Amino acid sequence: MKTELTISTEPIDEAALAKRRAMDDGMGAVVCFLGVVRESEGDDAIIAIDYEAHEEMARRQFELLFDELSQSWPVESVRLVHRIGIVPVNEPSLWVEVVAPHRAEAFDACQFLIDEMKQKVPIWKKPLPA
Amino acid sequence: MKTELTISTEPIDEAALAKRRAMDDGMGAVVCFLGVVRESEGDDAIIAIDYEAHEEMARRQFELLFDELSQSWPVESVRLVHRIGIVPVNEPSLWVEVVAPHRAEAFDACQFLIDEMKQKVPIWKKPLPA
Amino acid sequence: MKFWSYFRDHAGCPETEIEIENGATLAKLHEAVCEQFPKLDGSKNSTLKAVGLEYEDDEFILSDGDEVSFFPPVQGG
Amino acid sequence: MKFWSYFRDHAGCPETEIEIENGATLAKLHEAVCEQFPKLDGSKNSTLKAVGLEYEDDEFILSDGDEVSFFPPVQGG
Repeated sequence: MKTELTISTEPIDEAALAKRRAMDDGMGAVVCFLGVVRESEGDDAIIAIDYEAHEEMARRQFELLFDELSQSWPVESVRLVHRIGIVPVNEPSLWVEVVAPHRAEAFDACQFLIDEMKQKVPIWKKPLPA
Repeated sequence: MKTELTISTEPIDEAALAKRRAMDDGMGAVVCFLGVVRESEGDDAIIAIDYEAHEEMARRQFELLFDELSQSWPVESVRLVHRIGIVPVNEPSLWVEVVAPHRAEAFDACQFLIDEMKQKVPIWKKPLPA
Repeated sequence: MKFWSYFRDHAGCPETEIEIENGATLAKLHEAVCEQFPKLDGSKNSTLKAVGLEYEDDEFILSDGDEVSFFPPVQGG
Repeated sequence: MKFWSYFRDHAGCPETEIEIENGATLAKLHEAVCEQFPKLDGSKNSTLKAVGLEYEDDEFILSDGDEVSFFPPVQGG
């Protein structure tokens, strides 16, 4: 399975990511997820979220999750970008793409990855109040 | 709920579609699905699929599905593009995007829409052998 | 009557007009069509039927001028 | 020892060195840390613990020079 992981303070460039996709002729499904910063956290209005990562450990934990994913689903490629630092409301903090032969496995693998990330990858949010 | 439906012989331009997205500050999740033509249908190698649509009825059936979707999930917007005519292997025939406040509902609504489409929307495939 | 996908090949034409008694059901029309186009009889159980732009079931009562479509299972995506 | 997210604020520092007896477990270290940084005691049950880049549980036996991280539940995405 091909993997590509980016943890960076740069804004996520969806169009560039889409352009760089190279998939095998046997692949029939691409699922992308964008997690976008919302205008509120709980009851409080915010203007941004400041994301902090234990970056080296985050890379290691993502690697473990990619391994687990590749053992459960026939996925050709996973690409994941997590933006860190200050991410303003209405901008994406997370972009995940899974390419697989069929739809069901692409959806399942993508959701697995996000669920597990939210349990295991050491990244934290600090909401910046409006 | 905002909806946008395109049924066209033009290639699907993901980057342009991403660029035109305008989502409310309360929205936190975008799920996109791309269905891509694979190199085989059953055991046979193919070079393309020729998609035929009963276009007027397809529009009506998509409309009914969008209504159903909007009653089940708090989705802000659905955009769907189905390419028809000859779609070569490795090019997308379907692009679906669902924007919602949270991840779970975006994934569920997107999968619902594709599942239902495959039951109800009058579009047919003719594989073109290699 | 319109035929779609490979039903068009089985019927040998994309559309035709069919006369049927007043108040006939869609099921009745289906029988008449299969008699006129015997190649469609093999797909009888999997045939999807629409009147105008809506799916209708066998009990649907047809009216003069209804545009009916018959087609095989759909395969979008 | 490294502290992450609001644990850094509770500890008052991003990292520190802690001396503990040979063969002590991660649980033992956790107790020592909570004594030295009482503000971390309230989050004791939800504390995640890693040695190097891996999560380890309370029974993990520490070695000289291990880099240990304590942090609150993660919130990526």
